[in-house]
Amino acid sequence: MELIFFFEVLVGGLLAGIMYSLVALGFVLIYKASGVFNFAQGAMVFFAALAFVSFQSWGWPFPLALLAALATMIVVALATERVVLRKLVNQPPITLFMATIGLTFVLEGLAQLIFGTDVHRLELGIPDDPLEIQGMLISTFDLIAAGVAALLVVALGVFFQYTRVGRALRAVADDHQAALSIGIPLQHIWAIVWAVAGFVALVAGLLWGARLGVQFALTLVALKALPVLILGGFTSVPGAIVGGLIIGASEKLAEVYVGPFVGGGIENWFAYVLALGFLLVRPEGLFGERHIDRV
Amino acid sequence: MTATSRNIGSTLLDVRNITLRFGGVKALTDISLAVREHEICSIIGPNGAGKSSMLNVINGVYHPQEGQITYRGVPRRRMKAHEAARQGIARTFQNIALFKGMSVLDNLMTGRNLMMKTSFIQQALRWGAAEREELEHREKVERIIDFLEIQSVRKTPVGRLPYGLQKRVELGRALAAEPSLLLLDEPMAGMNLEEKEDMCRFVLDVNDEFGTTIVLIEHDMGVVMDISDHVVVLDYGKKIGDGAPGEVRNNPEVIAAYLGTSH
Amino acid sequence: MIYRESGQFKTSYRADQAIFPIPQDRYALFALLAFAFIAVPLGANDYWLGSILIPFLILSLAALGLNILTGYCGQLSLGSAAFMAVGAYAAYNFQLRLPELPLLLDFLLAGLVAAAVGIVFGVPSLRIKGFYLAVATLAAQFFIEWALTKFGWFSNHSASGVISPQPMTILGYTLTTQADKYLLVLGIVSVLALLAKNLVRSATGRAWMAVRDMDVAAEVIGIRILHTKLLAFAVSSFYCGVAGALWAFAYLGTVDAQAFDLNRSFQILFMVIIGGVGSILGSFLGAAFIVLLPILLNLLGHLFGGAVRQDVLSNLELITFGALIIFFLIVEPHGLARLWQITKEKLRLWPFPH
Amino acid sequence: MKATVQTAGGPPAGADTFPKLLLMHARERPGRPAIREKDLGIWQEWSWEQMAAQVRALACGLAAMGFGRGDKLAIVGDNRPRLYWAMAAAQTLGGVPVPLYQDAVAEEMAYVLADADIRFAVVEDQEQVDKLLEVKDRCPQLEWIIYEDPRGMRHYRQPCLRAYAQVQSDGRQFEIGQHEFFERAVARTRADDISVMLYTSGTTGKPKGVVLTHEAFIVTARAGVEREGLDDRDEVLAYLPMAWVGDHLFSYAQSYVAGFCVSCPEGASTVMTDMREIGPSYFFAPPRVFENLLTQVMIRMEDAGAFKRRLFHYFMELARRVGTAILDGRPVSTGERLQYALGRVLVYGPLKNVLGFSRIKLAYTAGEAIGPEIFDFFRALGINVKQFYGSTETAATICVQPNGQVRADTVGVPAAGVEVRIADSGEVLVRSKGTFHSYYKRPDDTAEAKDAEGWLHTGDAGYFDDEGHLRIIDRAKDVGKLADGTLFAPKFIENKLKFFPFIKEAVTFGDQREYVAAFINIDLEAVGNWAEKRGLAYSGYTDLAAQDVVYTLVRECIEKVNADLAADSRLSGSQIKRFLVLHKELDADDGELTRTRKVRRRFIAERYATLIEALYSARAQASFESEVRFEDGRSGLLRADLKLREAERFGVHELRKAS
Repeated sequence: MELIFFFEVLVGGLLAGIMYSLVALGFVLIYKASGVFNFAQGAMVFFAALAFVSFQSWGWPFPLALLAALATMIVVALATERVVLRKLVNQPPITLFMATIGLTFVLEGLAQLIFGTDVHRLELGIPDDPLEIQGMLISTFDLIAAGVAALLVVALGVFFQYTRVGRALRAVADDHQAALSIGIPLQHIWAIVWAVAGFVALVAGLLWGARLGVQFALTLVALKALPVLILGGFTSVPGAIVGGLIIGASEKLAEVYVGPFVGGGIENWFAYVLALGFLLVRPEGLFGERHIDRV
Repeated sequence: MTATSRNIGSTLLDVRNITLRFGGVKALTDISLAVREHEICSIIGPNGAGKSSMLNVINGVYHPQEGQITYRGVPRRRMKAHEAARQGIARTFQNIALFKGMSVLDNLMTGRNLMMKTSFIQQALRWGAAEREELEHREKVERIIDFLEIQSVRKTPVGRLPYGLQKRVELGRALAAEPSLLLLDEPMAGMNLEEKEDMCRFVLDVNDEFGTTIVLIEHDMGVVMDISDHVVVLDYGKKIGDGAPGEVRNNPEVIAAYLGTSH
Repeated sequence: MIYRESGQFKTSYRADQAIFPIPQDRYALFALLAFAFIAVPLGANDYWLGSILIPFLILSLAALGLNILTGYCGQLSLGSAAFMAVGAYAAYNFQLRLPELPLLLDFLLAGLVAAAVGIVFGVPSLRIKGFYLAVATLAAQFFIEWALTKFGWFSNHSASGVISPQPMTILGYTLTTQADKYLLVLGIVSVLALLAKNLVRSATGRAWMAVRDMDVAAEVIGIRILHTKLLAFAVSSFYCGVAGALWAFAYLGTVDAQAFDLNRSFQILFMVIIGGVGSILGSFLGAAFIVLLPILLNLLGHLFGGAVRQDVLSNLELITFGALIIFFLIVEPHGLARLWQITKEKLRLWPFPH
Repeated sequence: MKATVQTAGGPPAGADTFPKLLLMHARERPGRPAIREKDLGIWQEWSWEQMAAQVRALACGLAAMGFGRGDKLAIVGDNRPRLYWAMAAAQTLGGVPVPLYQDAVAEEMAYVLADADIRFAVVEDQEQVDKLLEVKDRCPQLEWIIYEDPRGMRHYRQPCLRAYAQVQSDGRQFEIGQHEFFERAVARTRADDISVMLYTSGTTGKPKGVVLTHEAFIVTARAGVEREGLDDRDEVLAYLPMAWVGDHLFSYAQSYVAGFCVSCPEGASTVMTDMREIGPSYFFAPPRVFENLLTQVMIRMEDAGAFKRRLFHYFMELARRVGTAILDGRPVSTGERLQYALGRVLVYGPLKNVLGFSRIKLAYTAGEAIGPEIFDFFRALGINVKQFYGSTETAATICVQPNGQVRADTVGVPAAGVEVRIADSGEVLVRSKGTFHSYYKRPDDTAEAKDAEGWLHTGDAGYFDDEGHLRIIDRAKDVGKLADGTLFAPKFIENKLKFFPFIKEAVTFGDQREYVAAFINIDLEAVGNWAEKRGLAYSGYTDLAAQDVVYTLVRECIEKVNADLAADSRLSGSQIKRFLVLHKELDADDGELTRTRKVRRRFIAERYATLIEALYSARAQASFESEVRFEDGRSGLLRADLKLREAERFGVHELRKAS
């Protein structure tokens, strides 16, 4: 019984971790391609979900609302590239990071200005009945969410591996100068990457929104994704997945097994402390490369 | 001003059988060399021969897996770069590594940080000893500014200086620490003829006026043969020549490996 | 133009390295201080003192603290509000549990406690850099916020972790009016700003900047990296801690840990960015900007009467805020301090352009 | 003994030599600054008392080395306090300081060292030591070389070398056994002792050593101090060559007489910054310095924004109208006065500040004619720039412009104690206590220059105008006649040409010729800027100078000068007919200019004879081959093709019609 409970918690945590991974994936995409630490990823998730539910509440059918939300995110991505990133090219990374914090504010304000501040329920038509597997109770929703996430990762993998744009993106990630010198327009790449990140945000927004309701608190999800990034490395897609799983699982386990001793509420910081402790042992992250200072 | 007029002393730095690996790659293989006090020793070799790695080993940035370094007769165990600085080893870098956000004066003052003894609380209050210390070191730094003839830019942020001057400032920062061993990584790279001549003069003057022992990496053979007392040749991480400039120049292995390949 | 420097020459290093080597700057600063210490408390009303000037000064202090860490030492931190919280709660507990200690000593000790906590959370900076470190500082933010709420001892077991310090008493005199509190805050901020200025132009400050600009080179010239970074964390946290104590004691009076949440950290970070990274003056300019902006926006909202709904207004404020930050980063990434510096240079060279 | 009239502020009668003045100041104003040097980042300062101690140590040290009465001490280097001290030290011992031009090449130095029988030399640094060592075997009298800066001197083993600091410390030792050696030496100095020997730059022939007494310089300096009300609170910047009489008068003699402080800049590259920092109250500069300043102001203003530029030009226009009038105390309307006051806040004050002129009470210019535009520009700003006229032989001063009577084209009225008359030949003759003692070892030349009645023949041609102001037209011997007998004053024309910012140097020919022709050197900076604005590409001086548009530009300047000359009936016939723009800049290193940048007319005429002949032919093209010396000492052959062009000349009648 004890063991089954443990596994129940573990699997629940892993599945929740997948959701973190989804958000972290958005960070990684942008960081890889443009070196920008996009703090606005959480705001993008919020923006996407809010756009979708608003379209739905206007009576639009699901597919149309989905397409419209995707289109909205692409517009946001293009506008960001044009208005913010292009002007900040060649600035130090920290400046770009600050700019994305500014962007966070703009997106949050804009989303609520356009779509209102009410909390929306988001119904995706996915059943949330507990499913019993080997004596463990597991949420169907979480399983399906995990499936979607897996699909997304595969789709991204295919996109990066087999499309021209994807290969260009990888080239940019490896070496900006080289990419430029073979004639890949950096600005296009940035726009595309941000659009793809917008798409990822939309998926994450739908899943998280369905779970928590579409509300301002969604933006905080992004904060949960940050320890995942530390753990997995800022530039590694597999790192984001594995990091998410580890964070999700250990967080849940800690909450259940450690929480009661310190009065609960540790999920707010546990992931960070875990990631931090991990970093002290392995500063380059799970999948990062060991960095040698060349002097 | 030939080498003979200077008083070259006993061995200052003794490097024995150093091997340095990065992962599986051997950057240096079984290198030994000795630098005597007050001499100018040049390390030459084709690109990727391991010259910069050698300097990094000497001043403790890299830690060799095998071998022994003896400085001033004291064998050294694994040591941090800042400890090497404390022992009197200073250096400049191949790609200028100045503190871009600071003025020339502050860069040089930073070179003397090692010698500043007052606590940060005294410095915050800028009381008595802290201020006195600051002013004393300022004067020392001004002498270096004078020596390197960079008076007109002393308060200019280093980022705004032309390349040649930046190199000079970097030399100044190293000198500010009053080192006994100065490591110069391609001090004349990318300079025009006039700047090179100036830099050569400064290197010789430093060696001469302050008696500083100098180990330098340089590609310009003319310069190397002119100013060195002693030349070490590396190729693919191995030492293939060591001796007076004339000897090295006539060493067939060196000619084959270095001078033979067109650079 | 107003600078007439011809004939001002330095015959000693002491004069050449004065804080304000140009006499005009010195006079202007004295005038400003006289105005702030004498004219303001006499002339300003309680709204100005209590709702604008006091928070402005306290936030300037916090921004100064962050600027030491981020601007001078190059270590990005997203947890400065947490160190303010430490300072606030520590000062409260010193006052509560050791009532015989004088108030200023409470503040000093609170700062030291914050510094100690800062050192603990600064340790990872040896191994990790840049954004990794920034994220790590979030751990401090969340952990401290949680700990202060979770453990009742910190707030003397008050409901929901709220602390309400006793009125401030210095040498038997109780500070009651806003003007009293203002003068206390102004005094503390002035002294700490002077100390910070001294520090950044001394060997310590140069070591910080060296680590910021080129850490490998810094180590090679003998600077101990960890020691230097930890000192920056400690000093920075000390400033934030004192600011936090003042926030609780002189500004709000009653405060809970949520007053020092992530948004406060961001607010302070913005002050540094907009004011100027690596500038003491910038910390003040940035704080003034961030404190005054919402007031200005509100005023504008009122100008349009009831035409704009409150929630729309708050969203507009959010957008304006974000947009302004982006605007600043694009137009002048070095902030208001750089603008001031450029203006000053222009005035010194007037009528020449450069 | 003559009775000297004592005036307030002046030194007592007893202090009639420089060493005595030094001791007097050390006594009367021991703590006041005497000399400053920007060194190691700050202004190192010596008070009169400290300076006296330094001079004392050096004088004793020199005495210990055997320096004595009548010995010559060469001084070579930039303006440095220690070199100025060497002057006083030599004078104390009854010796004669001989400052040399520090940028002279070894050859030139060898001549002066030998000619002046130099026994001791005090030099600035290794560079000068090297030069002296190079020629030492040709100067048998030279025994000791004392160097100030020990940098790089570590391995010099020559026995004749001694460090300045060493000499001073030896001096302090030496004095221990010799009670009040210094005071006794100072007391022995006499007003009619030789105080200094200054070598003329040698516009013609070899340089001559001009021997001057203490009295000559002190009388002249005191006249200036009293005339202009200078005192010990004044500040000057010593930046002109020490070998030049102007520097000796302003940075040495007048400082010793009035007791004011002299500041030495850090180096040649920092003079502008140092000038700004010091903000001298009393300033002396030859016209070319003012000209360079004006050019720089204009160029820097070009880069300013539209608003600032308009503001600047508006107020400069106003200043040109009323500024000089206000300065001279002439009536100006209240409205314009108010505007000028506004201009002072917005433009004049800040401009003076950035140039370092904020505290100027008085500025002098001399040595050459100054362009009226340049002169008016600075006066309009409210800077009291005045011209004076003098020469090495007269301790620098003959005529000075009194306040309120300042004009660009005269050199003022005779200074106090100076008699001036114009000889029948038109040459200016001078008699005063300030005139020189003799040319060293040249009795014939001395007799030729200074007649039995004590009248000095200046060699300049000039005349007094209706207001009693002296006007100088040219060197008397250079004034020639065209073949048809028309008066031809080359320098007068050349100066008019050089007043154009585009023209840096001009040499005119015409003596015994059909017409006047000219060589032109363009100003690379000004013309370069002008060309850049027009998108004109050029690779360097030679290329730029040969461009047709540049020829047109130069022609326009020449024609303006021609129009000017046409207005003067005596000179109207000497308008320029043909000209060429030289392919290289005239250079002191090539012997074409003197070290003070005066044209060596005869040398140029010889060297460029082929080009001159071409100017007096109908050819439109000429080529010239010359040997050039490169900086590293090598030489090579340079061939250039030059274009020859004509300029329009105006008849007096045409001009009347035109105007």
